Order: sequence, then C-alpha cells, then structure tokens
Amino acid sequence: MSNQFKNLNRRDFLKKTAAAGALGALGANGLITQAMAAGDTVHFMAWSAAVDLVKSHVAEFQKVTGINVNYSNAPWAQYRDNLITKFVGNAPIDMMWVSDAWLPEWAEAGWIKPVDKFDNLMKYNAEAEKFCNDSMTYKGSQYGLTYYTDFMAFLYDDEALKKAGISNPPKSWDEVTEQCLKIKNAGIAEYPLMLALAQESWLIEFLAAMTYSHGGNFTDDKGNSIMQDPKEGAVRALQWVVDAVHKHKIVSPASVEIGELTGLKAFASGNHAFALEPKYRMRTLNDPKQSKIAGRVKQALMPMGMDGSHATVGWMRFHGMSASAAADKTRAENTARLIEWFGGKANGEYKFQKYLFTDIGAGFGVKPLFNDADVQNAYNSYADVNIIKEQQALARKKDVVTPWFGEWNEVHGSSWQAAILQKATPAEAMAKAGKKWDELKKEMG
Amino acid sequence: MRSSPKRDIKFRLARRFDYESRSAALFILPVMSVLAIVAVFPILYSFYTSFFNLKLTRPHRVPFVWFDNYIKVLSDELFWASVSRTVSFTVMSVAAILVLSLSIAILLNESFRGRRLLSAIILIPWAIPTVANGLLWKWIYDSGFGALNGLLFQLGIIDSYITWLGDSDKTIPLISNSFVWKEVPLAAILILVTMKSIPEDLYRAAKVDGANVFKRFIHITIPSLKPGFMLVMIYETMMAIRHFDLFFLLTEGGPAEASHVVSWQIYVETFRNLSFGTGSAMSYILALVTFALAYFIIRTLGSKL
Amino acid sequence: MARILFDNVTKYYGAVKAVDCLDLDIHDREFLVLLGPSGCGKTTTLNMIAGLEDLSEGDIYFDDQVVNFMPPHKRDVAMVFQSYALYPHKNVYDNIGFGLKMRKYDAAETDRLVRDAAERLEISHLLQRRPSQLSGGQRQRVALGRAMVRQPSVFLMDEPLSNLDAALRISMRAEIKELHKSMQTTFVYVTHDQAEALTLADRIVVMKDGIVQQIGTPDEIYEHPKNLFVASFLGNPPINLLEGSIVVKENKTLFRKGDFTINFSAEVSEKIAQYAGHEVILGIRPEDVDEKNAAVFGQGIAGLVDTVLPMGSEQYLSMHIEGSEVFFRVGKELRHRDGDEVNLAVNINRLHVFDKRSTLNLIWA
Amino acid sequence: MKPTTFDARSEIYRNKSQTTARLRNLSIFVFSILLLAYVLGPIAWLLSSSFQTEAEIVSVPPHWIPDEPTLKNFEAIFFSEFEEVTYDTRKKADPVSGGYIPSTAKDLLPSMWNSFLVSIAVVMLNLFVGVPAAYAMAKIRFWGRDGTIYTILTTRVIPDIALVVPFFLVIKNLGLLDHIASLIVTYLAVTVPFTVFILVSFFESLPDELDKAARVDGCSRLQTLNKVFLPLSLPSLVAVMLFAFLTSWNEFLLALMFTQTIASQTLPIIVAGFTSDFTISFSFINAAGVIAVIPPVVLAVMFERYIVSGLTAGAVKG
Repeated sequence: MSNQFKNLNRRDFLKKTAAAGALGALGANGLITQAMAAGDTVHFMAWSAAVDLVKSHVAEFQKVTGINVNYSNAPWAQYRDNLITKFVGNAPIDMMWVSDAWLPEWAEAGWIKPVDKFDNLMKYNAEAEKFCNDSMTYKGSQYGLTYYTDFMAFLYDDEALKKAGISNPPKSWDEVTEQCLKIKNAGIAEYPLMLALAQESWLIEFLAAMTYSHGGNFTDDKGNSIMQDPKEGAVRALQWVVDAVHKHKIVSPASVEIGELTGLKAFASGNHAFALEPKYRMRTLNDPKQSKIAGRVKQALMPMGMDGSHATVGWMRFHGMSASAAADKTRAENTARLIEWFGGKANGEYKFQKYLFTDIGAGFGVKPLFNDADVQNAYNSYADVNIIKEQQALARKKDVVTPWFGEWNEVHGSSWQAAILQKATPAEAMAKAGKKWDELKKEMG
Repeated sequence: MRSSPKRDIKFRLARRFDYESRSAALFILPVMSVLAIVAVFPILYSFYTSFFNLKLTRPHRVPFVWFDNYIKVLSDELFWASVSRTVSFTVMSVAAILVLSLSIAILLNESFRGRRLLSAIILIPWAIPTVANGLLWKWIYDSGFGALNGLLFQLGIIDSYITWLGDSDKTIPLISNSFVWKEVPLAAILILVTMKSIPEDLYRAAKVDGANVFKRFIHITIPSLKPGFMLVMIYETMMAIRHFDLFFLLTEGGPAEASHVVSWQIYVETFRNLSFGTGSAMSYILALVTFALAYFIIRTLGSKL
Repeated sequence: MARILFDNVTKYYGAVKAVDCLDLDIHDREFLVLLGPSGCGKTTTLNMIAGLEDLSEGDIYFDDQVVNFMPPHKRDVAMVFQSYALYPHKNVYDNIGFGLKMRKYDAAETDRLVRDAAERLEISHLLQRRPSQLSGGQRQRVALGRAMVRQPSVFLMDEPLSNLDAALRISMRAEIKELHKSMQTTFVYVTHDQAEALTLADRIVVMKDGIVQQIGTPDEIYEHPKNLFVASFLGNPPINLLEGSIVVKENKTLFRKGDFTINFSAEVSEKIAQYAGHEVILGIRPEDVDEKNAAVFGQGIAGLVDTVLPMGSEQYLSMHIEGSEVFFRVGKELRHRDGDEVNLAVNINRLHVFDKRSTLNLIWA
Repeated sequence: MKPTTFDARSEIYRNKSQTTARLRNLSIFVFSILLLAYVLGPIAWLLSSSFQTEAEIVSVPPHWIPDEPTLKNFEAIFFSEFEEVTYDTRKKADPVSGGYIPSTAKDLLPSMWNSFLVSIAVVMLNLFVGVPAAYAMAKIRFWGRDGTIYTILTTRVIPDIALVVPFFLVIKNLGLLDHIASLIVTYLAVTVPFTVFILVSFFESLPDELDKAARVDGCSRLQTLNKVFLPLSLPSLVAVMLFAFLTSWNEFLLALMFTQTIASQTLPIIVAGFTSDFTISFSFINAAGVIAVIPPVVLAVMFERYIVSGLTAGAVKG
C-alpha cells in the first residue's frame, strides 16, 4: 500500500522537514557565526585515541602544507553515534576514522566517498597489506588509507604453563581444554582461559576468531548464511565455549560481562594462563610497569578446531573522506593530502603508522615498516616477529561486513551470550543468528 | 441596551482579554517560546519520521508507510520482551526511590546534630557526572576486581566471587540499584521541600487535640505529602522508563538480552540499525505510555492540576 | 465615596450559576451584609467587587464607572479574609504597612498610619512579631489593621469572625461597627451568621443558590420576610412553621391545621382572603406570643408544655400543635414545669403566611 | 517538628518523654548510619581509588585504603602546563601503566568552567522562564490552563535518543554548533518542563487567599509573585535550582553531539574522552569524578538551609 505515496530521498526528506519546522528564517544567519564552513580548513574527526600523537602529526601537517586542520575527537564508545548524527545533520566533516565494519553501511548511506581517483593515495596500495586494501574496498572502490590494523592473537603465560608441567602451547582447541584442566587442577588458575565476551564492539572480533579457528565461516561465497550449519565451525566454536564454561569450568561464567579491557587487566594481573587478545596488547602485557606477568607473555598460533586451521580474524581502521568533502574539489584535495599525511608517507616516511606502533603497539598496514630498525627493536623486545607474521597471514576479514552488519551483529552477539548463559543450545543460538542474517539479506540485499 | 450583539462581542472580548488572561499569557510566553524554538521542531520531526520507512543505509527509498512502523514494532516479540524488562526496572526503581526518599526526608526533617553534614553528603551521588557514575558502578560490580565482591568476601558473606552483571537474573536489579542511588537525592529533596511547606500550625493543632507522633504522621504528614509524592512519582517514572545511560555504560543490553529494555532497543534501532523510522515509532509508543502514566498519576494524586 | 452597582450580573463556574442576575445597589458609606448559607454566592459577589473574580454577564459600577474587568490592584478596595491570609514571611508591622507600600505612601506617612491602626486595635506591642507567633484573635486584628490602614473607599469582609471563639466574636462585632462609623466608608460584609448580620447591617441582602431573596434593613428582613427561606434563615430559635390551609368562614379568614385554627386580623384577612382553600404554611415567631393577657377566642394556642427550657432572662416552651413541634418564648414571671397546661395569646398582627408551592409570603410579598 | 518540650509538673510524663526522646535519637542514629553506608560506600571507593595507581586499583581484594597513595591524578588536572604538542612532547606510553595521564587532563578545568557557565545560565533562565509560568498555572484561572500543563509535560515524554538528530538540526540551523549557547538552550528545554511542574505543585499548596490578599493590597500579578510568592517558595526554588544545575552539569548525550572543541566541551565529555579505543585509566576517571562533584556539592551546602527552613507557617487561621 505504501508505494503509491510519495517517494522521497533522504536529502529531500531532510530539506522538507527542516522547512516545515520554519527554521529557515532562524537558521540562515545563525545567532553566532561559525568559522566552520570555511573552505580552507580540513575538519578531521577521530575517536579519542592517541590524541597527542594525532595532534603532533596535525601540527606538523599545518606547518608543512599551510592547510588548517580542525581536529576534534569523541570517545570510542559514542564515536559512531556521534558521526551518524553529524552526517545526518550535515555538519562539516572532511576526514574521519572509519572502522572496517562500518564501511558498507556508511558507503550505502552516502556519507563517505571512494578515494580511487586520488593517485597520491592509490600509489601506497603496492606497499600495503592486501588484507588492508581489501578491507577498505566496497563494491570495487577503495575508501581510504590504513590507520591501523591488527588481529586476534592467542596468548599464554609461559610460566603458568611451565608450572603445570606443560612444555608446548596448545595447537588445537582440544589441547587447550586439556592444558587448562591441568593448570586448573594444579591450582594455578581457577579459570585458565580468559575470554572477554561482553556486549561491546569487541565481541564480534572474539567470536569471529573462535569461529574461524574452528574452521568455520559465517557466510559462503555468495554471502548466504552458513553459520547455523552444524557442519560448519560456528556452532562447534560456540559448543566449545559453552563446554569450557559449564562442563570443564575453565572459562569464567562471568565472561559475558567482561569487556576486552577488563579482560586485559585480569590477564595482566596473572589470573589466567591463556587469553584471546588483540595482538597489540602484547606490548602492554610484557611491560613490567603495566603487567605482573611481563616478560612471560608469548604468542602461539590460534589453536585449531576439528577440521580447522590456525586462522584468526583481522580488522583494520582507516582514514576516510566524507561525501561533502568529495563534492568540493578544493576540499577534496586538501582532505586527500591529510589522508596521505596520516595513512601514507609524511615527509617521506610512514611516520604516523610507525609512531602509533612504537607508542601503543597498534599494528601497521604497510609492509616496509617491518624492515624499519625501530620497529624491529620494539617487536623483538616483547614478541616474536615470525609468529606475528605467520599469524597475520592467516588473519581473515570478517565475512559478515555488509550494510546490515550492525543489525545482525546485535542478534549474533546476544545469541552467543544466550548459549553461554544456557538459555539456548548452541544450535538454537546460531539458528537464530542465521535466520536474522537471511531476513536482513533478503530485505536489504 | 445589554442584549445588543455588538455589546455582547465587546463584553466577551474584554472578558477573554482581561487583566488576568493578559498576565497569564505574558507569564507563560517565555516558557512557550523556549519550547517552541527548541522542543517543538524535534518532536514534530521525529513524529513525522515515524511514518516513513526511513533506513539510512537506503537513502533513495524513503516511502511513506502510514502506521506500518507502529504495527511492525507492536508485533515484534523482542519489543514486548523489552517492555516487560522496562516495566520491572521501572517498578523496582520507582518503588525503591519512593521508600528511600521518604525515609531520608523524614530523617532530615528532624533536628539533630550533624543533620546539615548528612544532607550535604546525601546530595553527592546526584552530582557525579553520568559517565563517571556508570564507570564507577561498572568497576564496583566487576566480578573479578570489583569492590562489591571484595567487600562481601572480606566480610565473610560470600566464600567465592559471584558473577554480578553477567548473571542475567541479577542484571536488571543491579542496574536499578545504581539508578536508585543516583536518583534518590533529588527525590528526597522534593519530598523534604513538601514536608517543610506543611504549616507547623497544623502539627500544633493536632498536638493540642492529643494526636501522637504516629497519628500526626498518618493524618497530617502523609496527606500533605501528596504533591511531593506526585512530583517524585511522575519524574522518576519518566526517568526510569526512558533511562538509557546505565544500560549503555554497564551492559549494552547484555548479557544475552537480560538488560535489553525499550530505551536500549530504541537506541539500537536508531543508531546501530540506522532505522530511524521504526526507532521513532518505538519512541512514540513509549512516549504515549509515559504520558498516560503521568496523566494517571496526576489525576490520582494531583490536587487541582 | 463609593456607590457600588450590580446591574444584572451573572457568574458561571463552568455550567454552574454561582450568581444569577444580580441587581444590587450598594449605597455610599452603607454597611451592607450579604447573608446566606455556604455556597449561596455571597463570597463570589464579594470577590467580584474586589475584582478577584471576573463576571460572566452584566456590569458592575463603582459610582459611574464600569469596573467589570478592572484588576483588584486598580480598585480602591480593602478586604479581610476568613482565614486572614497574613503574609507569613513579614512581621505584623510589614503586614499592615504592605498595602500602603504598594500604593507608594512615603515612609513617614506609612509609619504613622500603621502605628495609629495598631494602637486602635491594641496590637502595638506585637508589631515585630511574625504571624506564626500570634494567637487567632491577634491575627484577626492584624488582618483588620491591614485593611483599615489603607482607608479604602470600599471595605470588604469575608466572614472575618468565623474563626474566633464566641466571646471574642461578640466584642469584635462592636468594634467593627465602631470601625464603620469612624471610617465613613462603604462596608460589604459576608456572613452566614444571622445574628452578626442583624447587629451590623444597615441593609441585609439574603442570598440562596446565587439568587437574591430579599434586600432590606434588618427590621424589614426580620419583620417582613419575603419568603419562607428568609423567614426561616433569620431568627433564633427559628420561626415556627405549621402546614395547613386558609379557610374563609362566616366572613372570617382563618388558618386551619386539623383541629387547630387561628383567625387573621382584619388587615391581614383583606390581603389573603383571595387564597381561600390554598395550601399554606403559617409562620409564628417564638416571641410573638403572650401569656400575660388572656387569649381572645381564635387567637390563642392552648396545650401542654412538653419541655421547659429556662434561658436566664426568659424561657422557651416546647409544645406540639397537631403533631408539629413548636417553640415559644415567654417571660420569667410565670414559672412553668414540664406537663403544665398553658394558654398563649398570639400576636395576630405579626403572623406570616407562605404559599406552600411558591414559598412566597402572602402578606408581605 | 519542634524538639520535645517537657512538662515539669508531671514526673511520669517526663519519664515517658525521655524514653521517647531516647528512642528517637537512637533511631535517627541507626538510620543515619545505614544511610551513610549506602550513600558513602561507592563514594568512598571513588575517592579512595582516585588516590591509587592503576596497578593498585586492580588488586584482589581491593585496597580500601591505598598502599601508596598518589596525587598524580590530581596533579595532572591542576598543574599540567600547556605545552605545544609536537612529536617530541607527545605522550608515548600506554595509559594503563598508571604512570601516564592523558594530555587532555589539562582540559578538565576549562571544561569544568564551561559546565559551570552552562549550568549557571540554565539555572538563571529556568527561574526567569519557569517561575512566572508556574505561578500563572497555579494561581491564575485562564483559558487553556490544563492544556498548557500537559503540553509542557508532553515535551519531556519522548526519549532523548529519538530527539538527538532533530535537536542537532535545530542547533545547527541556529548556528550554535560548538558553542556553549547550544547547550544552554537545549538544557533549558530539557529542564524547564520539570521546573514548571515542581513549582506549580508548590505554588498550588500556598493558600489562594494569600494571593488574593496581596492583590487587594495593591499588587499587580507580577508584584504578587515577587513580593509574596517568591519569598515563600525559597525551598522549592532551591530544589529547582539544584535540579537545573545538576541536570546541566551531568548531561552527556547532547553535549557530545553539539560540542567539538574545548571552547564548548563540558566536563562529562572530557571525562568520557579519557576512555579510548585502546585504554582507560579508571583511577584517573575516578579522580575526575571526585573533582566534578565538588562545585555542585559546595553549592548545595550553601543553599541547603533554605530547603529545610519552613516558611509558610502562620498564613492562615491558627
């Protein structure tokens, strides 16, 4: 019945409604004039991470290019909501940080635009990790340059293992169970494996890592759901977690309320022997000032599930360009220069990615940095570069990143939690997630 | 002379625009202009939105769908499950706030040494910014390091650490506790102010009539507190029904769907799913219910409103 | 200084008529009392004079000026409220002086007037107190002082004595009367107490259900009530009422209730002979009997006394006439006991006859 | 209630009074202790943890009293000097270490000043706008009075989440983005309905005859409000002021959307910014929380006595 009625597109819709509010009169010459619409300034929006590094890098950019940058940030937890509001409200934003998971929906919404046509940006693709280039590409167009990239790593406390008489880290999830039980029985840790499975943006990374390492996929090549198929890895991965919590009691039942950060602190306090953590956390975990198990944290390849591999999940964040910047030639060029300054080379080197790595440990997306002496020194001080490289090669993009990712992710996350809380069987939980996927795909695909 | 229609009209105009009406209009004008500038457009806009299938990831198809969004929301099982969680959160929070704030008001109405210090301390929870408050409670409830487990363990009340927010039966009551903790100061003050406006003469008269403390409480204090109770009930009901911050900061609706309340669903629908149409429809259903509740409370407890 | 005229004024509260087509001419410097049971519209009328209530229809004039929608602060009226309505945050001095301050009297003048008023009301020693520290009677005086200090052209009082104890009430009545004399201004006084009305008023307006029943001097109202309501509202103990009918027999007009009959005077007969056969109510005020002079046939009441109620200077006799209880007041000269037989002469010139249906007084209407 | 008075003539009565008084004091004491425990528990933990290092804050069981109390969280807030951020002066470590405070710590005091300005402005405007409206609704019978009350209430029943985007549009069209005026205007709209509501219910409880007396005494409506009602409603005015102040002081969602730089950002935004994608320092956030509490509590203490002083006695009868 609905389609006979007027079809508006979003912009018309907003325009009409704004006019209906009779705000035009008030708004045209606002009470206070803004310097915000000026063309010479690049408006750069980020979440509040590495704030000082960003500021210093912006300052240098302004010095070198003479282009003014208006940098502002918002907390990670509210960053996406903040940007959505600003996009819908048509606030001035030129460059912003984007998570790979948001790319399809933001591109579909028309908020960000491809940067393919800027040769000064595309030239870096040759030196970049393929994983990163793929993750920034949607419907054949590339939407930016890498800010950082990382993957989910399987970490262990070497000493805890030794104490329990275990000489080699586990290679499969079954071995994880065995070793955990050994450690638990030896009284070294009540819950030897730390899993942070609280509802938050990290949850999908943990779940995807579990699923991929169990040899599973969420979707097939055509993007149809296979997560609910018991032959595939997702159900098995979930079953393994449920058993770990309830049957073997090697994972805390409180894991559904533990966020990534709390989990990190717990692991750093020496409460666990194994943990799934973003790889860059190794820097913190092996820093004596921040960790009680410093120097003992090692990385093993992701354990294999039955029919599985050592695969894990990878993710990346990138510097993107807004639609409004892309629409204006000068603004677009200035923005592209800033993107290059951050995601590519600044003054001839990959300065931002390098400093981000040395400051915080966040992974870079350009291969040449592996050969950088500072980088090598840093890595060797707390990690094994070979394993990192090996694992990184096995890191896979989330196969659920679509315009309906956000909506499915909510249902998927709570399905896992429901199974862990024993409100549903793993099969039921994944069936629910799969059904949601099919619905959404049908509705929006 | 009186019945001439011309005179009638003049008389009626004079009556409609007499000094009283003119001053009332003048007194109400500022509030109405503020609301007209800032509040009216957002409300109409979001109401308007609720009739469109407005999905931001699909900007080129925004059909007008009449009440489809409302029908869709009302026939969604998850929505009704959220409603029942919102109801339990609201009921337990408002009940606790009423009982606590009344007790506090009675206490602060007495004169004793240290009363001023006590009343200042009681205000502190109200003054902590929401974000800091949420993180504080998250840290207190933490099952691993949390102060709550630590305290109970040290006092010997529990012999091993308990899962708090991660236990789906405890999630809502715990969030409610944090909510109550922050809301009680305002509620207590509103009731205290009402208590203070009871003319002391009434008490004196009752004392002369031989009423004891308890009787004075039942026959004077309680009935006179009706306006304060009404305010607290309306305000806190509205706050609890729409409460969002703690759900966002503490659990994000989890674990599983244990704290998936209506306000959280509105947030998910709007900002996570980018379905502004259904999000607005949900908001208006919630708004209607809230309004009906407020109306009911005013009609039951309000004196002349 | 002020004559107040109500010209066909009506006041609705929603669909309820609080005051219905009121025509009232309050003379300058008159003491007018609005009398009636609660809810009769008397307070509404007073509030309309003050400008505290608007009117739905009609006009109100102060002298020649229409004041229909003039706000209270523009009218030169003062008012004493039943609950006194003192300002709790101001002391007595400021309470009394507030009206002057608002009317921009200079400080010295204000001070003089406030102290004068306080002296007259004998509350000079209370000037620094707050209302909460005063007794009821003291508050009443402050309220009076607050109104009189302004020397308004219209002085309004809304049951100002109703919260006082009996003794204080009677002494205050005299003071108010005195106040009226000295202030030389128009007083409008609302009460439901007929004794107050009769003592204070130059004229009384009796109201019921928003309708004026009768306007007149206290004597007129008491002696010649226009209807049953007015007759029964005034008088203590109330007028005795007997239901019966008018009979014309042998050129005589008489009232009959069962076996009881009473003849009317020639003067009265003339007026009511035309109602022969009508159902009526006969009214006899308790004081309109006499036992010292023997009753002429057909002008007396004979019977047994049920109860004797001695009242100091006089006594009341409770009797029954054809099943209806009646009270009569007689002097102390003859001592009566319960069960005595008495024969009372009725003053037939002071009888009241009301039509049963219209309740109008057939003699005086 | 007044303290119990003793009747000297009756020994029995006195004993009874003494027992009652003791019982009263005991129950006051017990209830006060319970209340303090409930209210102060979390606050004590907030305070204690703000003096702890990040390492100590995760100890199991918690250290109620810090082993090595440190003031560095507060030092960072009060004494961080402004330095131009360059590659050399940037903070390099991970905040989890506890030895590190985000450089935005220095924004805390300016943001607090913003919060203060916004809150004070909202309080003033609330009174200016809310008091006359509440008086009119409580004491003036005018056409559309009930409608007005419900209209005002209606503006606050819709969840803020649904209003964020349209609010943003209004603020943007008013040209107020990143200006504290944006917050003043929106917080006013958010608080004033309840301000009116609270005051209406209070004004209604004051006797009508007080209003009439003032007007007959020669006050216009405005004067009646100023000279009679306002002095009598100090307790509720203070309650309303606290309400408006603290609501503005704590508001987060709208401030997040409307502000971008320290020119307009308020305290909650800066505090929330101490959490990031990578790290969070709970002890530092708690220190910020402690500081955030101080101004409102100081204000509350200053005004507290107006709340507990009853003013309306003696208005009527007696």
